[in-house]
Amino acid sequence: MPRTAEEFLSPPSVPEDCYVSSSVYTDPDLYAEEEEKLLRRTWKFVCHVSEVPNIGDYRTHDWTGVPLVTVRSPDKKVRTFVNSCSHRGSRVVRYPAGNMKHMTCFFHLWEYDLYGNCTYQTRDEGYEAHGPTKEQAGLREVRTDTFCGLVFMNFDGNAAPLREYIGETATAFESIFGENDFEIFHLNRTHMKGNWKAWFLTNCDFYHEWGHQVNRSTNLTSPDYHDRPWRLNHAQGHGYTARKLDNEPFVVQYKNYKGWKNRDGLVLRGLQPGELVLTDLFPNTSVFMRTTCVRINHSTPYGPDHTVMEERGLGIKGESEADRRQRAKEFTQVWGPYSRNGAEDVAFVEESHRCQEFGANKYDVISRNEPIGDGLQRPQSDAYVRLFYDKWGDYMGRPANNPKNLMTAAE
Amino acid sequence: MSRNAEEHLSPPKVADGESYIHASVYTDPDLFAEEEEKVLRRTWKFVCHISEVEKAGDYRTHQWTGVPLVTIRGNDDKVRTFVNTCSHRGAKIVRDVAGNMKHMTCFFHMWEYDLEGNCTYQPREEGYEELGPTKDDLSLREIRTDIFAGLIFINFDGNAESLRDYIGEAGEPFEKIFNNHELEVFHYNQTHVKGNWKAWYLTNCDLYHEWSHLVNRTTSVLTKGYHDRPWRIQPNGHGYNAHHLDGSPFQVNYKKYKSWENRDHLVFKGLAPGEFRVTDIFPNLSVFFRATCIRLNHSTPIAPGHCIMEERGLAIKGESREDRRMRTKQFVQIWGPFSRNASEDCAYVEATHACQEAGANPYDLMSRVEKFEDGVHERIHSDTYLRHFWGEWSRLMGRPANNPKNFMEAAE
Amino acid sequence: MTISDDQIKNLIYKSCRLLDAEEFDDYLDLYTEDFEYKVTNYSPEIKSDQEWMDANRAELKGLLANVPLHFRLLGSFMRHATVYDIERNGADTANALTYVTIYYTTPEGATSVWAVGRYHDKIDVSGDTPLIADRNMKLETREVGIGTHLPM
Amino acid sequence: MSWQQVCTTDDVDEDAIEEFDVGDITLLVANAGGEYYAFPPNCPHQETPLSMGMIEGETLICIKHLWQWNLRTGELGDNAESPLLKYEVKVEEGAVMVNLEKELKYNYQ
Repeated sequence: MPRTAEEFLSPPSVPEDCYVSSSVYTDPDLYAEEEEKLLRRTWKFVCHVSEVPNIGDYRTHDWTGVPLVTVRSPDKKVRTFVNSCSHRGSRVVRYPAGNMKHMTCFFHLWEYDLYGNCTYQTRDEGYEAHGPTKEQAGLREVRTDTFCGLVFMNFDGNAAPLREYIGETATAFESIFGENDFEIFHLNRTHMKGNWKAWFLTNCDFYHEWGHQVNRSTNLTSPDYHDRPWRLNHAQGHGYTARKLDNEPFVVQYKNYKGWKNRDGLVLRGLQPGELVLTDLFPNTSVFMRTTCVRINHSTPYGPDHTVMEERGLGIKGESEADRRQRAKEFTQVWGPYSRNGAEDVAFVEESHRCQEFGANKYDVISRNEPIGDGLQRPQSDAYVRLFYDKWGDYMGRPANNPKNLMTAAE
Repeated sequence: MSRNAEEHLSPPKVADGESYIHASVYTDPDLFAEEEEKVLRRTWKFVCHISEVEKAGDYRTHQWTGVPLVTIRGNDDKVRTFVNTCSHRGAKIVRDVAGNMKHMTCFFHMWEYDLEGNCTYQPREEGYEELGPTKDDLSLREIRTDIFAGLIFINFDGNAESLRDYIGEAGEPFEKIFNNHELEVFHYNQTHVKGNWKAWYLTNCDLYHEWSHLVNRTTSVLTKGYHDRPWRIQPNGHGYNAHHLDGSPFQVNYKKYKSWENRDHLVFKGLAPGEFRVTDIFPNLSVFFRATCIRLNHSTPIAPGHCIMEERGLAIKGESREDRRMRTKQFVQIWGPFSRNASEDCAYVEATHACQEAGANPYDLMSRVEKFEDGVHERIHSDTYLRHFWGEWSRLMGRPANNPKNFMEAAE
Repeated sequence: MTISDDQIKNLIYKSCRLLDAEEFDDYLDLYTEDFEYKVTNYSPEIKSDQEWMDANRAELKGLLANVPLHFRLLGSFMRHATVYDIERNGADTANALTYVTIYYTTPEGATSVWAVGRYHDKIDVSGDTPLIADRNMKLETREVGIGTHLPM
Repeated sequence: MSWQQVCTTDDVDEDAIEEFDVGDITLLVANAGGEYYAFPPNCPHQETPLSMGMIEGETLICIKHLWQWNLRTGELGDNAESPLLKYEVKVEEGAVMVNLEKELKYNYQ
């Protein structure tokens, strides 16, 4: 029986933590609040250390619209600065990546060293009367920390340290990252018309593997697919799926997809042939491992309906050309703009946004429940998505199913 | 030492506690709307050069604060400006950028207006006999227009002082020279800039940024006496710098830039060879002299973070083809979309806006002071004109430029 | 042996490729000793043609030598050209009309059409290889972003 | 290795600066009013190439921040905040000889 307007507009008949109001994806006020209460309060992934190996290597990026530059200073420490000159605010470093000995603002040639100190003011006698002096004109430094070669930053100077923030979820990838000398070999950025949370949650909602031809044939055909429990970090809002209950790896049958072979060679140290380990770090970073390659994927919001997804591929530093080529081949089978799943994931986000944007769909149902024993849930339950929105609610001080009391207020 | 969040967000440590502005003056939509009403529709705004509307019926369409306008020379040789909208149902009447017309026809219902703005024809006029209005009450809204040294200006405020009084002594560096010749526009380009119209205008006024242009470093900053020119601050927010304190002209050394020659030939009457002058007319027009070239540059606001920069080059009417070509060559060396400096200036404004837009840098410093020994005049790399501009802006807005919306008091 | 149309076309295509790659010395070798290079367009605003770049060999050489010192637009240009017409006049010169689309790609990888225009070239075919004696890049596009120092 | 011939006098025009490699040392030779001077390729301030600089009389000017030095006396000119390192130079029958005992480097390198 199709639903009437009235049924359609009232909340789904599921518990309150099992649905979300679509306004979390579209409402500009909530987005502005997110920037303040969530995005500038949590640790944000920047890049992999292999992108800034030498002194002076830098990456520019931005977060909540603020241009930033992350650079390895002469003391080998990786630092992040607001990429804006203290004089008239121009962006200083303009290129996506490179190496620099110092930072020159091209507008009036002011100089900064790689510690953020202002080292040169052109014709500085002009500042004798009113100042500011060089000492008062340093760049704004933003807290930066690295874990397992992943560089993170945090606008909130008082937040808990990065290691503590990741907490027990580190067990999903810490040993593997420790045993392999990773370097980046793939990067793509995709602009999409949709909310940053919708993108992140495609990496956390394994129920949507039904939407991928690859995952249907190589994953869902294996009966033990469902024997991997979600390992949820309730304190920090992270989660991962790795080994099954009997501690055996879940092995992906890549050969089930026409033209592919199983991944028995080039297996990363710490993983078994075909093994799949998927980690999601609140609020927006996923570390996926498919036996021979690692995918780091995160989303940068530019507005409620505009997100840039950034995707990195990690291989082994110094491996032969042939090995690297095979690893890259396997990476781009599943991930990347010309892969089997890349376009599909972006389409899922954009098509959902298309409806949420105009209120065509008021709610997002996340009520799947698949217990596996001693309080754990199977991968295709919505357990993690519920945890994500529980955490979102904590930071925002608003329930995700009714963030602006839409239901009580006259809609 | 780098700065922490608290230092970064608190006002810069400048001795007078004032020589900075709050970046919201460039990005805040409310301030932008208020500016339109209190600044942009209260001051004289440059439209074009008289050579662009030379004969009766020659017109030029443009817009100011979003209002479509048309400036046209009437049959009585008088230059007028009208709001470019039909009195019937408001369609834009004149849609071309420039041209000549005997009268103005609204394409929508074929209403006609003459060059003095009178409504002269309505199809099936009998339809208005019962309820009116009649043609006499339907003429176009005329905007006050006046000319100074061949430059056409308009002012939405009918009660404002005259154009000549408004410009005052700021006309001194260019009025005589403009009147020494019959000039015409030979170069025109406009550039959409992702930045605020004031940021663009103040790039023209901030000579300290000559350090960033390779051309200016080599041909000007290195030239003896470069710093011996005082800023001449004028009322109404204008200012100019031309001669040194001792009255001698500043002559640019163009041959210091690889493959260029000095500008000793084709110099405008009243200028010395190689002479450089710049006049900044509040709120948005800069008049540049580079010996053989005249540049008129102004910025039209579209939105807080979007403006259109318009650039005109003036030359002598009727000069020989060779002279015109040499003058053009020298103009496009420095100005125009393929010149050495233009893309650099646009990049500065856009790079600055990229940070201010997101609050990455809440303040904009203007604390440079370089006084002459007389303790009165200030050298050209001082920020004295920037302080003067923002003083005038604050006066018209009734808001301090360093804290326009009481950000500092209100919880940020 | 007279110079074929194909040789003229290859000369014009090579001029685009070398400029894309910013191999300025080789680019200048494609021109005769006293060539003239212009970028022009028609401005409806002032109802006249106008020149936005006008350079001879010494001036273009000076510009291209200084480009690295200038503060430049980041990203890259890619010129796509198609020679539409070659017309011989006498044994020594030919005129070529080439349609050009210039794509601009930001460092972040976003590509857009920067400008479209036409090369009006006078080609010197008196030697054994063709050389450009005169180039007028007549632009159709007049809004060219923040502008550039480079010839088109 | 000490005195080496780097170039001949007519390799460097008046008021010009040319770059030369001798072994693995890269250096510049400038001709300021007929006098020859040799110094490291980059500016003492930062890595701006001095080969792009300008010669005015006896003064060398770096093109970025317009730091200036008197080549003959080594005196700091306008804007300069640190000295220019110079190699010993002597001209013998048209050959420009430079004492390359030790490659000169600035502390920021």
